[in-house]
Amino acid sequence: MKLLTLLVDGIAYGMVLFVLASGLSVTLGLMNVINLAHGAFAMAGGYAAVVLMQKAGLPFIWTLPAAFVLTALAGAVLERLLYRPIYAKSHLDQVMFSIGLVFMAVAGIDYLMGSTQQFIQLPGWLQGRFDIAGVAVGRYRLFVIVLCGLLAFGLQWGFTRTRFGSRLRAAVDDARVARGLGIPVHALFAFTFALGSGLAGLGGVLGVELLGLDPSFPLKFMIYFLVVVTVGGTSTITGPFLAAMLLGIADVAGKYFIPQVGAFIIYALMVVLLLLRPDGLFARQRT
Amino acid sequence: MKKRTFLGLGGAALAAMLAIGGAQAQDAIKIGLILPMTGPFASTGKQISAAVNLYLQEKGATVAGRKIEVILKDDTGVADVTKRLAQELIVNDKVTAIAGFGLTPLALATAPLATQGKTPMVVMSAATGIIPDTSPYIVRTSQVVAQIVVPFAEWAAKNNIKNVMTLVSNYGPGIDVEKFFSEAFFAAGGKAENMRVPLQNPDFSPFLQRVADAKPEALLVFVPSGVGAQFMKQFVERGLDKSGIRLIATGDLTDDDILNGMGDVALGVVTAHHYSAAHDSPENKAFVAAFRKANNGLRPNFMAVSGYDGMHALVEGLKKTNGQGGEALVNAMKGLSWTSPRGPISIDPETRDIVQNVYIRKVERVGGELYNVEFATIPNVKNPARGK
Amino acid sequence: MLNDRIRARLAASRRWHPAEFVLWGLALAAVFLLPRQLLILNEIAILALFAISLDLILGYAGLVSLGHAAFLGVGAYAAGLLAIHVTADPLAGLAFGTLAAALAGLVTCPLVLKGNDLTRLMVTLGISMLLLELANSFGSITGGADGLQGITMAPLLGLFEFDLMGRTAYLYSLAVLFLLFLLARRIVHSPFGLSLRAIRDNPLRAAAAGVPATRRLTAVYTLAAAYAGAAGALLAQTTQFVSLDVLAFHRSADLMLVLIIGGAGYLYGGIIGALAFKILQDAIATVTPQYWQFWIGLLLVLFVLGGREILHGGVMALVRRGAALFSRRRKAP
Amino acid sequence: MNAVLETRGLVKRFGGITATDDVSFMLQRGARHALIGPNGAGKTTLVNLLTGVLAPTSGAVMLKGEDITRLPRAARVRRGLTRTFQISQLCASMTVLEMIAMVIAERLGRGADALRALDSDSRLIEGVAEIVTQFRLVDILDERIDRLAYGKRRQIEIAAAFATRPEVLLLDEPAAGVPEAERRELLDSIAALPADVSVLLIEHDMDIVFRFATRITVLVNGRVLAEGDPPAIAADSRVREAYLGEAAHG
Repeated sequence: MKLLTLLVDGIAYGMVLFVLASGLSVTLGLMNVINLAHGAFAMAGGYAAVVLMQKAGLPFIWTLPAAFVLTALAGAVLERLLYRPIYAKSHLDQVMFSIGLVFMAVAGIDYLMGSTQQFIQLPGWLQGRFDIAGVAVGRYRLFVIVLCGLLAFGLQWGFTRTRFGSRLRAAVDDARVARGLGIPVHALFAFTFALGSGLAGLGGVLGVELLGLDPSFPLKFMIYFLVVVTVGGTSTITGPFLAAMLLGIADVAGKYFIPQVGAFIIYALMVVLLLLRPDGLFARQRT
Repeated sequence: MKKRTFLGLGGAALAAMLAIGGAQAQDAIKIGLILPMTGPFASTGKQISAAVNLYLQEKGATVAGRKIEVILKDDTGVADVTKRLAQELIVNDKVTAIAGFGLTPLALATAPLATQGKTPMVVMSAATGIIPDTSPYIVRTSQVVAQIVVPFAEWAAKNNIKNVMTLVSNYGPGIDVEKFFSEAFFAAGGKAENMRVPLQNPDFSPFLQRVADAKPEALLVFVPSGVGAQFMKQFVERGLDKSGIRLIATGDLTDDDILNGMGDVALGVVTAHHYSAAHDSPENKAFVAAFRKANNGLRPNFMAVSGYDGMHALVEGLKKTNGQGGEALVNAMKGLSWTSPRGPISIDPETRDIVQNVYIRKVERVGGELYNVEFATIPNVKNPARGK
Repeated sequence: MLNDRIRARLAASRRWHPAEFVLWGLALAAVFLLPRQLLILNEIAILALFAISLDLILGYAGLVSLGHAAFLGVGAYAAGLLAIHVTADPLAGLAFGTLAAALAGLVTCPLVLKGNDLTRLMVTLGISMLLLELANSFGSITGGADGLQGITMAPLLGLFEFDLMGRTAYLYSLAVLFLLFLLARRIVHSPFGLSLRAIRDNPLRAAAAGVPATRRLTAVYTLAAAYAGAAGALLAQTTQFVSLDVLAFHRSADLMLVLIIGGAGYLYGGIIGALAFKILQDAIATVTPQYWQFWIGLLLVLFVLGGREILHGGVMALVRRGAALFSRRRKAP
Repeated sequence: MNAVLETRGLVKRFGGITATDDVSFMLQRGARHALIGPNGAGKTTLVNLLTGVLAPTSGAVMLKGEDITRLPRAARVRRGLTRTFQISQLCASMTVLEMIAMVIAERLGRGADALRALDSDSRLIEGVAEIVTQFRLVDILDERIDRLAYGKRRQIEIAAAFATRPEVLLLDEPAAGVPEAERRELLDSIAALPADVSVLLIEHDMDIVFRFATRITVLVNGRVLAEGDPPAIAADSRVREAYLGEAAHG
């Protein structure tokens, strides 16, 4: 029973990682753009929720769509103004550019909101935990699992079953051919980027309770996003999803059973997985 | 070689020449303040620098007719940068003293410099026991880990806690907490089981599950102040607050800086520390009010009071030496005693470490805000780790 | 005749440009011109050496790394531990740190060579993070989070004390930087260096020309690790302290920035990048210790969005004018 | 028989697809041998198996009687087996001179020499001079390769392959995409290859095949369909059906 509780913990942790990283995975796969500033969108989402709750008195549950929409809009605007010119630049330039954005975001938030930890108050029905057949499950964790699970399912469905998804996949495979087929690749990119940013923002809100929120968030968690994306492979939904689950569960279980090596687990696991599957655990076979 | 090779050889060198260099006013007494102003420990830097400014504003910034000028530097939390900044302050800016030092390695890296440059060094945050021993020029106004946890262990033993599990972040201060608490608790007849968590650790659930398995009478926690909130929420989330396990901690967990944001989960947590913003004294009330006014409502925490007292020690010392630095200033600071916002404190003339009261507090709601309310005092605690 | 032309062409690529003399001349002259800034110059020299190390693998062999601090750290700890336990002689420590890092490079290389760029970034990052945790766990040897204390260095060559002004430190670091730069310059203009560029440009072609890529990449990775180790040893010796952050992620990330700012693949990128990055950071942080990151970030963004072209254009014109002056003067008498 | 390159029962499967199906053929010393087949016949896979880009599922590759099936690519090159690529594989950032020098240095076994300056090696310089003269590259020595016209790049592709002094040269569609005007020069340099070099030409263009080859192997669906001299192949009805027929349509 204890193990099931742990499993729930691990899955919830993994789910948040997935929502945070999924946008990065898609933009990387689709546009071949390395956007290390992805975490800044997550942070923006988190801070948006904090401000909305504290200053505008919005209930927690409404901050989720609000943060999603706000960061998606921010993503769309920034894509148009800043990111589009760098698509054609080298990866190293993209690294430099997006790190620059991270620095600006970190210092900017510090200036506006101060450098202390931020908090949100969960509504009563999300606090504490309840028993399901003898397994103690945190209410908030269950909420996160259900919400993120639905999101993952929806994304997967959208990616594989809709017209938008098939166009997206076509563009991922070969942007030039897709353009030739009359697919509006630019608009597709912009929409995907906004969606990815929105997801990051949503993940940022969900993560405040589990991961904390302060101005160094984008730098602190950049590594985790990259781990999920690399291990999961880019340009699919299921890859990062399973990778995030695996890492979340392994991290929690490892720390529980052998706490002495707690900090090693995630990195050791990543290195081993990448040596076994250099293109990511669930990458589609390339020929 | 290709043409782009030369895109800057001369240019960059020239820029180097121009960019470096500067001038300074002559007569001021300069004090270098080196703090982490960016990065994960930025809030430490903010609290201390704000308190230093407040002190100078309140108590006047002149000694012996000379203005006191504080030069603030961002150490970015990196040891070699800290050391370089200190060295530049000593060699170039000819500062009378250096102060700050947010983290133990930063203080330890700089200590040999203080000796070499005969420059007094006031440690305003780092809390590992050995720091003042590494240079005769170091004076500490923050706290020592053992100073807090040894009396705390004795208090716990006296208050019917017989077995404790410790949960500490796996780095210098955390390991100190584990060691000194366990030893003192054992000496007082208790039994402690130890567990360490990684410093970069967003999710405490597996560790808390182990705590739930072990069912100790109390759980002693030390995590760096920002992370405390996460810990506390997850502690309550798992229902551990209702499981009969008492949560006790050093004051870092319920840091005044963030305590109010934690919400009701923090209520009732018992901690030991040297400062609470709720400390009941006229000095503290004035300090808290002035600090909040100057900093947009921010509540001062134990870092702030260390910075405030650090400045006090320096200014009082300088008054005695008539603005002289060096060994004279260190000697002048030795044995100083005064009533700080945290209560009566003094600088131990022998160890140059702070002697202060340790308070046992409980989180309560006071006037709509959460505070650490002191309910027991262990007076005049020296660093008990000396000579061990 | 054709042979002579080919020889001349091949020689031209490694001929010294006047601007290079100016740069190194100024670096040396700084000891007298900027006596108050020797400490930061020492830090810049060390960072430049570290960046040259990354340039060797990234700029010449096309191997990306987000964990290069691993070797800086190994070099620093090796040099520090040698100073504490065996000998305080700086050169011995430098050699030991360099060798230790080279060994670490050789051992970890097979892990790094597998996979694509993204995998490589993360594997190198993973290795450096594991080393960091290892150093933290073995606190009894490394000093853990408190750092490695008690390093005192004997005078350099038995003659020059490390002084508070940083004069000896800077000259020492500058000398090591210069010598290792000369070696790197020689290596990149050798057949070996050419074969690395072939691997970077086009692995298929390199293989079709008979270049044993794995062996060459292993060699250059080990060499780069050695360079990083030397930088680490210098850092440990000139600051007489080693803390866990020598292995931290931000070192590797900053290093990447430094090299991208200066430009990869011509060795001077690391030096220029280190100068620009450190000086800007120091200058801005003096004005605003809290928010300097914002302005650095803004500069990076503008740099990518077109600032580079403008900057390069201006500097190139300056250098050209300088070179023209120089050669005119040479021809004049 | 004097086979310099030989495959024995070579099979390569990708998942469920068999790209190369039990291919056994021989390349004679000094031969001008063409390998033809329709798109998807498995020509590229076969070249990749011969040169070591891919490892076969089963079967063996023999070079001068030595089993090289498991040797890495570079080792095969050092043993005298070199290829060109269908799409030029050049070192874009190098000058023509640098790229040829790189190949020659490797041939001379100097590739691992990290301390010698390129210009101090007279054997290297002679080697470069020989190649650039033979392939008429003298005028463009200092041009960066990525700035050259397409036809020139094809020529460098062949020059670079030839600079390894191969005993066996695999030319993978050397004339693909080369405009008519530049084709002549390219074909001349192929025709000028020394007689002791054995050449396997993988080609689509029938003109070139019949002008150049003395022996032709036809690959269809991963299997050898027919082998013989050009007239025999031209007359083979199965070949017509499988290959020439298709070529006529497309």
